[in-house]
Amino acid sequence: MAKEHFLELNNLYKYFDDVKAVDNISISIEAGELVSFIGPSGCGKTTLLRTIGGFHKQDSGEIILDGERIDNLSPEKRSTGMVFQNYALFPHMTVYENVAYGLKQKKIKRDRHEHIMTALEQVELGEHADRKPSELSGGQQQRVAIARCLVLKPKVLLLDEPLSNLDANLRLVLREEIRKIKDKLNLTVIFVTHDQEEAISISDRIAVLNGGSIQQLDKPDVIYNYPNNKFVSTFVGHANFLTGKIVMAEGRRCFDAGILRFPVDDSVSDTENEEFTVLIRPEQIKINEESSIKGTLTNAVYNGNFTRYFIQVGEQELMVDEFNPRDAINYQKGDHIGVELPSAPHTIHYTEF
Amino acid sequence: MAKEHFLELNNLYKYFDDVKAVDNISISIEAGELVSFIGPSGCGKTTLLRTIGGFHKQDSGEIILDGERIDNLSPEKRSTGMVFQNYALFPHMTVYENVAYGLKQKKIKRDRHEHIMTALEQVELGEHADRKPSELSGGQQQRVAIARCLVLKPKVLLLDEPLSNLDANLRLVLREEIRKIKDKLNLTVIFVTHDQEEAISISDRIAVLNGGSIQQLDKPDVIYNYPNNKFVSTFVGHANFLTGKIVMAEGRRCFDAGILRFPVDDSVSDTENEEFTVLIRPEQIKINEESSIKGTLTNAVYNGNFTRYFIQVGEQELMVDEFNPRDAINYQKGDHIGVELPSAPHTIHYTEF
Amino acid sequence: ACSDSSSSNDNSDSTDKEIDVYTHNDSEEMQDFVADLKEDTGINVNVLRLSSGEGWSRIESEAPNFGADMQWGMLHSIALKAEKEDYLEPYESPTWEDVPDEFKDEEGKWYGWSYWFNLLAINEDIIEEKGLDVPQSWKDLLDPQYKGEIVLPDPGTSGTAYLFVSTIMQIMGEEEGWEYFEELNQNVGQYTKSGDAPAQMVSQGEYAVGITWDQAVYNRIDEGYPLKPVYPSEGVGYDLDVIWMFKNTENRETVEEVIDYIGSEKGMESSAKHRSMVTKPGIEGTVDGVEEHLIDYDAEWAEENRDRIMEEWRERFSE
Amino acid sequence: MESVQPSNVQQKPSPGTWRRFWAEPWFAILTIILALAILLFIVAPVFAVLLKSFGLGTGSFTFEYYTKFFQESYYLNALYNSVMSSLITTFVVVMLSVAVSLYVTRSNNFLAKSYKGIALLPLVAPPFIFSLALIILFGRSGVVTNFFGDLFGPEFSIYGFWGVVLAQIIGYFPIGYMLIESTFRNMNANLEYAAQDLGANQWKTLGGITLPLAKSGIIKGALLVFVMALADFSNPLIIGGGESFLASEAYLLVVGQQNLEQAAVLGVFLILPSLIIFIFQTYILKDSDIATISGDSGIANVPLSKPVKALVGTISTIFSAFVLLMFVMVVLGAFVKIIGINNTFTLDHFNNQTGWGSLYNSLLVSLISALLAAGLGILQGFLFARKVIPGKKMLEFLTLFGLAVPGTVMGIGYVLIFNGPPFFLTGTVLLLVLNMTFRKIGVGLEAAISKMHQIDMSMEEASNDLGAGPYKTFFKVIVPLLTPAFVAGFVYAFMTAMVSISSVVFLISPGTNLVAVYILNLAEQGKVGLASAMSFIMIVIVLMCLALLKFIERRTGVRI
Ligand SMILES: Nc1ncnc2c1ncn2[C@@H]1O[C@H](COP(=O)(O)OP(=O)(O)OP(=O)(O)O)[C@@H](O)[C@H]1O
Ligand SMILES: Nc1ncnc2c1ncn2[C@@H]1O[C@H](COP(=O)(O)OP(=O)(O)OP(=O)(O)O)[C@@H](O)[C@H]1O
Ligand SMILES: [Mg+2]
Ligand SMILES: [Mg+2]
Repeated sequence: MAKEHFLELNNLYKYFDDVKAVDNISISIEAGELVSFIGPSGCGKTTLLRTIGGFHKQDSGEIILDGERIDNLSPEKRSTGMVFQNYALFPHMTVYENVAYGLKQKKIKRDRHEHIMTALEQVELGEHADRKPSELSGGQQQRVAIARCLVLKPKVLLLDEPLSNLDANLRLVLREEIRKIKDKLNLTVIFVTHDQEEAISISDRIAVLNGGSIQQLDKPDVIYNYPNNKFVSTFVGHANFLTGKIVMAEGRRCFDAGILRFPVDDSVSDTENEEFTVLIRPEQIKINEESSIKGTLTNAVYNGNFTRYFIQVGEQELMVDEFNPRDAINYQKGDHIGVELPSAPHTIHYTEF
Repeated sequence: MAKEHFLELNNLYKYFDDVKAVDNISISIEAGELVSFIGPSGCGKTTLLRTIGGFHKQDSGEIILDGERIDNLSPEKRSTGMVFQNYALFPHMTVYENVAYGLKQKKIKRDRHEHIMTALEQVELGEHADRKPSELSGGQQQRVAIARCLVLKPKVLLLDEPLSNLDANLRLVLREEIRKIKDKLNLTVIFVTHDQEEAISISDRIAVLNGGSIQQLDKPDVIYNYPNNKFVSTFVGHANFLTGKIVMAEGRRCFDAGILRFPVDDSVSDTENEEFTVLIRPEQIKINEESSIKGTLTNAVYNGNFTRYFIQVGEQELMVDEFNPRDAINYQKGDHIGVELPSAPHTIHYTEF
Repeated sequence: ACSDSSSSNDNSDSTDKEIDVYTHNDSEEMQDFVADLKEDTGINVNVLRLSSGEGWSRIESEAPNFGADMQWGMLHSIALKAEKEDYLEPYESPTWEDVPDEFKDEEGKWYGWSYWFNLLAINEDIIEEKGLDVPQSWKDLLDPQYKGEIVLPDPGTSGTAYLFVSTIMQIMGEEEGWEYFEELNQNVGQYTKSGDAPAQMVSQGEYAVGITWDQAVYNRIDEGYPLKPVYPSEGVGYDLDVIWMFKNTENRETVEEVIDYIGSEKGMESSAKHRSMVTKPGIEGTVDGVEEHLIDYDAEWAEENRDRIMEEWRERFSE
Repeated sequence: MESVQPSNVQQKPSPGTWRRFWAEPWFAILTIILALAILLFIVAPVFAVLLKSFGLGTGSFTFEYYTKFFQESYYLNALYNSVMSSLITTFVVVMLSVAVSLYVTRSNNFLAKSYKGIALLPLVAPPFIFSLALIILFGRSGVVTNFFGDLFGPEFSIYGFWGVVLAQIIGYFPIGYMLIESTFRNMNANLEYAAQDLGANQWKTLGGITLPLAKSGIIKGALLVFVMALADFSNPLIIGGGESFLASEAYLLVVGQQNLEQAAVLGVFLILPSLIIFIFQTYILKDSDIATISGDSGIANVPLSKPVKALVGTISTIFSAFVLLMFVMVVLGAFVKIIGINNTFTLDHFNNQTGWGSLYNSLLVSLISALLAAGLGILQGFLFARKVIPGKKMLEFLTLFGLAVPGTVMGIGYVLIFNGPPFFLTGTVLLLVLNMTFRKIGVGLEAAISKMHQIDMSMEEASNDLGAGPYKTFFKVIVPLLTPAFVAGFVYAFMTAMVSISSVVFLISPGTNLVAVYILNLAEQGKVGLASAMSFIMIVIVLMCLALLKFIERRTGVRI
């Protein structure tokens, strides 16, 4: 691991009895970055976040923030700020008092009122300062929770599924809000979610976790397009898997999976005659009447903006997403339709499964 | 209202104090249909469903099921079966006993065991009959709840947000499951949800509710493509709204909204010089370098399978969704790009706002 | 177990016979009495122990529907009062014939089965430890050296205490008597509810001197407590302990049987195991030579003046 | 979410209320019977006391007894002693409860678990038994007193005000502790983590977040302790050393002098402080009652920091050791001839016919009344949580008020009402059962109401939907689901009934003596050995009952 990163987790382990909740995790995060942790339920997201925040003590490993080891400090001494899943606002205090709480603890007297009001303005809650949390909507509560952290100017903001209790529209709005605040204040943010869509749209980088360890840490498009392994590829996005091998046909290297055969370039595995799998995202396949590869439509699920077609091509069922042109020709179940596979670069391959 | 429908709600009203939870709702549902009620929180979905199930007494109006008025019967006397949002399985009974409960109440003794096992097989839970609900996963619990209803052979199955507690993958699976069971048994199903995507993909018809009344009741694609009003158009899918008027240009009728001007056919409002709004879904606009309409890219939100581009064209900001070809040219913020609007039939218009 | 000859009509069914009694007797001795009775007659007795003051209040409030069938152990003075109020049922018991008339009512409304008297309980260890003298008379108790070392029952609830109070009144006269109590009050460490408790406290070393009654001291000496009885030189008051049958009892026959039993040789011997003196001639109590210490106690005077004295007592000493 | 809605529906009685009330006639009839019973067995006795204090009932209206109360410094002193000792007891119990609860809920070691058990131990013993133990230990020639010589100074005496306070603290600690501990246990840990995250150390977190959030539990616990301490007359009698206390004076006035009027006045002054606190907690605090108690947060409670742990650990250890010491004294007292004087082993004290009889009575009465209290409370809780009932709020208030009425007042009230026509019940077991049942019915009610809030409405609706009518649903779905609440209510009612004295002492008779009263009687006579032995048996039996329940819990899987 390089030494000059803003936040570094080095070989972090955390066990609960025999559950490896965090299993040798090492990552480096830069200042101002928004990194999401995603993964299925129970994969250790919350545990990792709480370990960074100081609510769990790691079993081994170190956490370095801004050049300083923080893993032995108690939560109140780390410069991290946590926004809890259900916000954990103090129900017996007003919004103002909630935000003031941290300043009082840190004995920051000077300009206290200004600090608080600035934080509240930042989250556009200036006029609700006197309300109790119970008098606020879910979205407003979340913003109070953020303001309560922001006012202390934490070096790292830790968000544990902050949007999971909200309805779809509010989630979209708040996602944007979090990004904006982050950009405005150049905050370093760690964002835990189990929603891949949310992670993709909000993050600078995404860490996909499974079973306590990081499967892949990359930019969203890299995660989507170059998943490291099968787990990542199905957890993020939908996938068609084709298993076959490289053959030479008509003088070109082709990937051959029965009826489905298409030319590949050199980036695809060299080893001839060895089976491997390629991944094709549903939207990368096109329905094309002219294509020579024909299949039978087994199902079509209308989704508003797009339709997911299930097309049986030989042994293989392909998922194909197409945006719906309004009033377009509607294919019927049983129709024979042609599919156009993406050209070679649009495949990736694994040998591991 | 026609007389020969399977389930009819006629002029149904239900108030709570002064909240009109159900406000003059009339719909007819055919046997074997799956109709979703969608709408924002508090719009009356649950109330309507509960009124049908008999857990609320309507203030006026009538409910006719299979030719028989049922609105004065208590729940246990209606042939409806409700699957509750949290499933409401009896925690002190096994799966088997849960399913047997209704048969016992109805004093159905003959072949009781066979009925129960058939219902459990239908939802593929035959081997879990002896478990307690607490020993089942969310999805299995849901299936028990469905089996518990099915065994009584209800005429109408009422589902109140049955999937909202589950994680994304499980939702997809269970959605399919519900459709399958419905098709297999030719059930009439009313499905309440606040998730438009879910409604679109599962329903035969969708009723969009707001403020206690039905905004639109139609097939999913009709709802998506021909929303009746602005509420429906934004609640279901995302929308670009362009406001302008019809002008004659180059000898053709054109819709003119400043820089954005495109020819329309006769289906679009006749009244010249009167302002109105057209809706264009984001995926119906294409980025096309050759287009004469140019704009500036203000933001691009990567979503994995597609990217949402925000393009400023004159006064108007357009949302444009494009599937991501892998490793495609990535536009930069500030880039000038051309957009291609859909041709005339791909617009709709309102005069009401 | 019912081998005795006592006139019972249906021996085989003796478990059926059950009566409720009130008592002011000490719980332990009462238990023995009841056990002996059960062995000899098969009669079951439910006992509710109430200190004499409490008992009388209860009886008064319950009249005429008494909560018990008979009283087994009560102050003589209260028996006189109850007789006046007509709470008592007369019964001429054959076994009581040889008991002197002074110990029983002529109509058989009450029978005195033993007598008891005030006594000082002294804890010799404490006396020694604290360097006190052993008090020899009632007057000695006023000595400031006993400050906080005397424990005394409250006459409001305890018959023992009232016996003490009226004894002092009868020895000294009322006026001087009140002065005596005022002074004594200075030395009293604690007033207790029951007449037994001072003996207990003194034996446990809580206090050096307790004003109590005979058996409370002697029983504890038997049990091994470091107690010493002292008969104050002025003499001690004594009181008859009586039994009676309540009016309106539904178990008259059983109660009669019990009264007969208590007056019988066996019954008196059972009593004598716990009492210094019983009223049946020829049966010896636990202590000899008591008579010389007894004053000529006037139970009737005590009875007549009880309410008045108690009232004044409450006014003076209830803080 | 939906489960809370129904209670909103039924806020104000509208013309339809009665109609809906009668829609399920059996439930309606049950409700009416319950309401009448509450009026007769909770409200009427209290009113009887109030009327009696003005001389009404037998004589004419008079202020005489109030005048007397205010004239005699003696009574005023009793009022002062009672209120002061109760306040101090309550305060100390709350402090101790907080400390022990903190330690017990936030440590995972063996000590913490054992402290939890020890802390609850006093619940199974009659409260005054600690007076005896205190005297044995700290009396003028107590074990400890002798050992340390004049460490306490010559003036030291365990008798009197402070002795009473000390005995009450130990005796009533479990009541406060149970409530406060459960509040602490169910607290949302994230709130405390949030406070720490914002820079508060653990002291600050405790003061600023934890305690304020536990407020309602603490106040509820404090109220119960206060009422119990106020109604306590046994400790003043034994260790009060002649100091007067309201409850004991009222007791002596009733049993010693049959001066019911004066006793009623004392009763009124007993009930006033409880009433004030009760109303305060029901109405003033309800508004600010915050739904912070969410057991579903799934996060273990925040562990304690070193200094806090050291402090609460020390307090818990000292207190637990002290409680244990008390119990050791009781056990020793039961098995030696005369504790402290003749320490030879003996079993004589157990040979006590009357004692065993009264123990049997107590078991019988406690068992029946605990069953009734829990059963009726649960039934009432269900009806109140789910049904449209005119005047529901009032009925609920009155039922819970039963918990806040000092036992002494209830006892006097029962004497006044049931010692004559039309209900001549004095001296019957029935009266004892009724008294205990209705004094504890609030416990069942509270358990049921809180449980009902956890049971989603949809459970009953599902049952309806599947064809079961309201009564079937009640028996098939509600009753099984309420079983844990029933058992919890039953256990509490049973244990407190076994040791309760303050009200039944007025109601016992020769055939119906209860063991707690009997032991009190022994204690008054200074029969430490017998009293200890009976207490020991009683403790063993109550513990055995609890073990039996635990066993049943294991076997049936019903959580208790
Ligand atoms: N306090 C604890 N004691 C024991 N095991 C725990 C504890 N906290 C978490 N675990 C276990 O550690 C693993 C990781 O849990 P964690 O809460 O970090 O998962 P998560 O990724 O946040 O899941 P979710 O999406 O459901 O919140 C799980 O198997 C969980 O059961
Ligand atoms: N029992 C009730 N008493 C009073 N008002 C009620 C009651 N039930 C529902 N309402 C009100 O009626 C309206 C419709 O409620 P309903 O529960 O039907 O909404 P919904 O569409 O199901 O919302 P959600 O998506 O949040 O479940 C809301 O304004 C709600 O506040
Ligand atoms: Mg988590
Ligand atoms: Mg709803």
